[in-house]
Amino acid sequence: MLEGPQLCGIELAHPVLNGSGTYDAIAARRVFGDEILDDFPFAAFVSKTITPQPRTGNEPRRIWETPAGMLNSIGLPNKGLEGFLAEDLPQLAELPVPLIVSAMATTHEDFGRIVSALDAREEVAALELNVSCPNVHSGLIVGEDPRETLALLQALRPLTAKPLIVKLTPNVADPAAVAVAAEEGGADAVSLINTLKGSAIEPRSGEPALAAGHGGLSGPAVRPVALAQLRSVRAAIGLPIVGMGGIACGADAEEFLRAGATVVAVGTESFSDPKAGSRVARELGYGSERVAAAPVH
Amino acid sequence: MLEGPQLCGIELAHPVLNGSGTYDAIAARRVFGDEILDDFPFAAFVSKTITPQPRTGNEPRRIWETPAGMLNSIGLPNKGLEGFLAEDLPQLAELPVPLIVSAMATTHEDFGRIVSALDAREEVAALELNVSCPNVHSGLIVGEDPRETLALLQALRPLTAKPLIVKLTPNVADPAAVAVAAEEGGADAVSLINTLKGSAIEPRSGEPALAAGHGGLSGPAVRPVALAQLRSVRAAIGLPIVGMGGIACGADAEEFLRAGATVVAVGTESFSDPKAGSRVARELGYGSERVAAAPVH
Amino acid sequence: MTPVTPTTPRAPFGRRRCTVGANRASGGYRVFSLLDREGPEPAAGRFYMLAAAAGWGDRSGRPQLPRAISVAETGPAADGIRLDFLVDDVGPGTGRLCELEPGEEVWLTGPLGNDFGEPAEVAGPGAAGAILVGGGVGVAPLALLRRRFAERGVPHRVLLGFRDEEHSGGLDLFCSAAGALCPEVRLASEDGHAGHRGYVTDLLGAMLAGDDAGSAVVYACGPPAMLEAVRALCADAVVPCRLALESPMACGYGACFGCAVPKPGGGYLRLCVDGPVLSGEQLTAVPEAELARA
Amino acid sequence: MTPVTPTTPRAPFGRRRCTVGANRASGGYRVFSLLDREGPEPAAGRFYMLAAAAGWGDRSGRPQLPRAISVAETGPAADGIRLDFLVDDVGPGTGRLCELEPGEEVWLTGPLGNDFGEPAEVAGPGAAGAILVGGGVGVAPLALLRRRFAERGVPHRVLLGFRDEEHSGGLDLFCSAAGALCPEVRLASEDGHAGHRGYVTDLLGAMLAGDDAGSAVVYACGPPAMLEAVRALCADAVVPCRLALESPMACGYGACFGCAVPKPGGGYLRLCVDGPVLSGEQLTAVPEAELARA
Ligand SMILES: Cc1cc2nc3c(=O)[nH]c(=O)nc-3n(C[C@H](O)[C@H](O)[C@H](O)COP(=O)(O)OP(=O)(O)OC[C@H]3O[C@@H](n4cnc5c(N)ncnc54)[C@H](O)[C@@H]3O)c2cc1C
Ligand SMILES: Cc1cc2nc3c(=O)[nH]c(=O)nc-3n(C[C@H](O)[C@H](O)[C@H](O)COP(=O)(O)OP(=O)(O)OC[C@H]3O[C@@H](n4cnc5c(N)ncnc54)[C@H](O)[C@@H]3O)c2cc1C
Ligand SMILES: Cc1cc2nc3c(=O)[nH]c(=O)nc-3n(C[C@H](O)[C@H](O)[C@H](O)COP(=O)(O)O)c2cc1C
Ligand SMILES: Cc1cc2nc3c(=O)[nH]c(=O)nc-3n(C[C@H](O)[C@H](O)[C@H](O)COP(=O)(O)O)c2cc1C
Ligand code: FES
Ligand code: FES
Repeated sequence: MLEGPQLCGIELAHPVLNGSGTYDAIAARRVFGDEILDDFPFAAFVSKTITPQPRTGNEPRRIWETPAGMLNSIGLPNKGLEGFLAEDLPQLAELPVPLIVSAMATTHEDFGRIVSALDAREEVAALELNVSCPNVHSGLIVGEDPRETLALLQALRPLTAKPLIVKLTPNVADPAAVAVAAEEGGADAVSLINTLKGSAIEPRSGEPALAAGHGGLSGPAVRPVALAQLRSVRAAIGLPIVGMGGIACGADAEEFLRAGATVVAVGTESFSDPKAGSRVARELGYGSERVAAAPVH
Repeated sequence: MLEGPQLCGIELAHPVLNGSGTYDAIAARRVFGDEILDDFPFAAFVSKTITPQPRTGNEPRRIWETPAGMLNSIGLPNKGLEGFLAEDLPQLAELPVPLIVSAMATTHEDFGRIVSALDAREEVAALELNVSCPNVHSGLIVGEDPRETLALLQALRPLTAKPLIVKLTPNVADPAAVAVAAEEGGADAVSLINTLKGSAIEPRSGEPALAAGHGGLSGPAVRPVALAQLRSVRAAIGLPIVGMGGIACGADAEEFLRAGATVVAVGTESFSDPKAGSRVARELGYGSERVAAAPVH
Repeated sequence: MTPVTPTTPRAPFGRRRCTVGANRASGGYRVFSLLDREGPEPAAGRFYMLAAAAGWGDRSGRPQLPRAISVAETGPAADGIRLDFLVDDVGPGTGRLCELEPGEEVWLTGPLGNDFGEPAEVAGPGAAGAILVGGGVGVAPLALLRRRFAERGVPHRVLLGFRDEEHSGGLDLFCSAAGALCPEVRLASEDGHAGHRGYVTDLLGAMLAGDDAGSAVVYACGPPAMLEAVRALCADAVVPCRLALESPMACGYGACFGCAVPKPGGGYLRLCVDGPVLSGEQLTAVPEAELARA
Repeated sequence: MTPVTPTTPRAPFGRRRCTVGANRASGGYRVFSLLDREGPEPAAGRFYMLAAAAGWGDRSGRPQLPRAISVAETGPAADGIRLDFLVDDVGPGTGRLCELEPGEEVWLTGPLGNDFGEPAEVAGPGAAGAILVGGGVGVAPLALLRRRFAERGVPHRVLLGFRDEEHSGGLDLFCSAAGALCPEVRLASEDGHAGHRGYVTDLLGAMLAGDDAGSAVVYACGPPAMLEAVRALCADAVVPCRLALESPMACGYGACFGCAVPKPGGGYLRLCVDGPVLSGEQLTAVPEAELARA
């Protein structure tokens, strides 16, 4: 049995986290009961992205299956900062693993409010900044522009001593340039990849399958893109990296670790296997004797 | 039986072309004989990308299978402009369909030489400009930068009256901006998508599977990305669009046509089915009564 | 923790491998059985996420995600319980499930979601009986509900509708051991091949109009158009109804937020955890087919 | 057109569906047969691109592309010809092919590539005979070559090597109808479970050293390390050799340029159209395993 890694000083039992927005630990506990506390699939829990104000999310249809993957346009439904702090945080604090809270806002001020509020809560081990959103002032997608990313980090870094993990968007020509900006701005780690921009047409209507017209592509289909971006980001920065994108088994995770990820995260695969996180960790040799890391499909 | 479409004034029997570099009609004729002339799979033939000087291509390993797709780092092996004109063009001229020659160069001058040389050959119906390459002067990838794309078109447009099709790279945040630049520069059409940058790790060695370290992702896995970029490009320009990326059957092609493609191209699927082009056209209702366009796998 | 919606008994945590017992035709549909060694006996209305352990997907890359299927019947088995599923082949996932062979293995998670509930739970002690209304493959969860009501002596009538012969099946799930259709079952078919020619909601409308509807509770499952008609009829007749809906589900346990169904007040329910069975008041209208049948 | 490499008779244009006749174990490998109604009789060394018509791929999204497999034997069949393939399960594609059931359908393209050629074609009329050297699953194309030589009275000897029992198979393809191993076959195994303990190239080395090699032509197929040893031995002994190589192939007909093998002068061959059988002089060294065996 191998010893767990560290992420920004946070001790982990194994190197497998969840991708933000792909696991609702509170709902899972309602469905499966406290069994999930004894056998929690992830070494740290990453919350759904929260925003300053509550959001109901996008109109359905929100998901669509694609070759070896899926599209989603969920639209970040969440209770907003206040609701999260009041209702969700106490429940997430009951989880047996460190909590990483994912946050997004469209102005430095709003983002700052969230960071400061979370900084004050010792239940929160680290913050993940979801920068796949526009800056309402510049109109630019923060994560698509190194300058925007640097400016955001410079605004947020002074507000907390907790680790700041920047979640990179893959929809750019040069993710490494954004990662370098995050490092310059004082980020403690980066995570990648978020979903690829994708679309599909419903065969009968001939109209976009998702009500939003397009969505984010995830699942095994995107793994090669994730690995390419991981390699170029790894070559560009020294920070720890949370690698994700299409990981379905230990062998897949091994590819990310070999390509330079410090730890990995599992997203879409958890939909098929609620314990995918533990399985991937086990196939990597954690929590039990190392097993042949072949896909368990 | 439906009537064929037009592409930049070129009459086509049906709306299915090949993706550049995914079909060597000369080799196929050697392998399958003149049968391919009687039953040619594509309504127009797009050549492998040619360059000013001969290229041997990249060191193997060049291809790697991925979830619902494949990576390639072929490296544009070709005989160079002179060799192409002397050896390949006469053979390609024997094909029963219009010929579109794909070309790439790293300076305006070299690109201009190719365009002028092809302009002089009436066997050539149109040119496809592969702009997924750096401009040696600026160092920027032409197809990743609207200004570079505009400048290239302004340099090449005066050199020929033949249709110029700009092959867009998908590895950008905003493909529509590049498409708009191509339109401004006088392009007659755009084609998309080229391959997504991707990588994979060989499980035993832990090293990159491709000798080049990374390659281009193609096949069904990329279809949602292609459709999203097609929709945003369609919304931004009025030019005809050659849509491609993971088309394996008529139903897939229909998605591209519904999303705004003028015609489509089949690449990777031809590796599994040398007549994929004809099958897709048939499933779309061309060349025979329309059949249920379900994947024939 | 936030109050628990009645989804007990809880599903074992994670997916488990179950062996296919049998797979037979049932009209235009298939009925296959899985042997579940670990799970609790499911209540009617609950569902499972299913994926064949081998050959789930092909060159098209689909199916990739598991598919949500309601339990249609259940009973004791050698070494666990038997779960029967009624499936209509409308695409790659249900297509693969329909061709499962005995001995094959299936990944199963569940039972998930809530259940229909008894009339008393739904409408209080005054509730006299139940009217079950099913359409197409939506008759599945009503088969288990009917048997449970029969066993518990809950007065009930059953109305089942089908588009045509091809889109009919599952009737055998409403038959006595002897094979005779249970007397409380009445049929409707759009092509008139069985029972009343027309919609099953014609039968419900008549029933609710007739004073004999009394203080019944209506339980319905079927295509969105049918469910919406049921919802509207019950709203007019001020009869409480429980509707088993469908929406696209990637996970079935609240993880993906894909199964959103609009709430009257605005915002969305997650059908997998807040449903799949909703009361009429939880909807302004039954959303259009997210999983339109072929 | 450019000069045609001897790849005639040509393959019918496109892929075609063939039915699986039988599938049996052959040592650690499998031998399955396909009924080909349209294709010509293939010469030894040529290959086909194969993909199961159903269940090609799963949730992992692989296999996606067809797989290149050499023809190991062929013969007349009811209504076409029978093609036998010897397959080693090293991954998802060969794994699926190994489990093909009689009656299943397979997409097939071919015969593709060139063939071994007869000694006279390779080394001129002076060539006296042939030495066939096979290793592991690479014995496959040599089985057909041996029979053709036997039928045409080409003097030949056969040397077959295997790593161990598990990685051995296909010997039955070198047996008489009575089931006895053909007398001209000699074996070597690294674990000594059969024949000479050691490498098959030990046997070849001794043979080439002994003057009885005469003006033979060596035909070899097997793992890269074995082929490289054969190439070097033949180069030293100035004996012409024909080596059947492997490289990663997406298409098999010259479309993808994935199967590149370095040429001595620089540049690359496309193994699928310029090979898979190459003469010793066409290589400076046999490239390392592109498809390393598990
Ligand atoms: C709670 C619940 C219980 C259910 N119970 C049953 C049951 O008991 N029996 C039963 O037969 N079904 C049941 N269903 C429906 C079943 O889950 C769907 O029919 C199934 O998921 C369809 O999957 P598929 O792969 O067969 O077809 P898909 O092709 O996935 O879906 C069929 C339809 O969905 C749409 N669709 C979704 N994704 C795609 C895509 N990527 N490409 C093309 N079309 C797509 C299309 O409109 C298509 O016509 C239930 C659903 C839910 C939510
Ligand atoms: C001309 C020719 C003739 C052949 N004849 C025969 C024959 O007669 N019998 C026979 O058994 N084989 C034969 N082969 C070899 C056979 O084609 C390969 O073993 C097969 O393609 C492997 O596919 P797979 O899916 O089983 O395994 P893969 O996993 O695709 O490949 C097995 C090995 O290839 C590498 N590899 C390639 N892609 C991947 C990937 N995406 N992920 C992981 N590993 C990968 C790895 O090193 C792995 O160990 C022949 C090959 C050629 C070129
Ligand atoms: C349904 C769904 C919802 C997601 N929501 C979020 C989110 O709220 N915030 C975020 O940063 N990423 C979100 N993601 C992206 C994932 O965290 C992850 O980056 C991506 O899915 C790639 O990993 P995977 O292929 O393993 O799913 C979401 C992905 C999916 C599929
Ligand atoms: C092996 C291979 C070689 C390719 N070579 C070229 C090329 O020379 N020029 C080019 O513009 N695109 C090239 N492409 C990209 C294809 O033309 C096409 O844009 C891409 O593969 C997406 O389509 P597909 O998914 O149908 O293959 C190549 C693709 C593959 C798989
Ligand atoms: S199906 Fe995933 S949240 Fe309901
Ligand atoms: S395998 Fe495609 S060119 Fe040789």
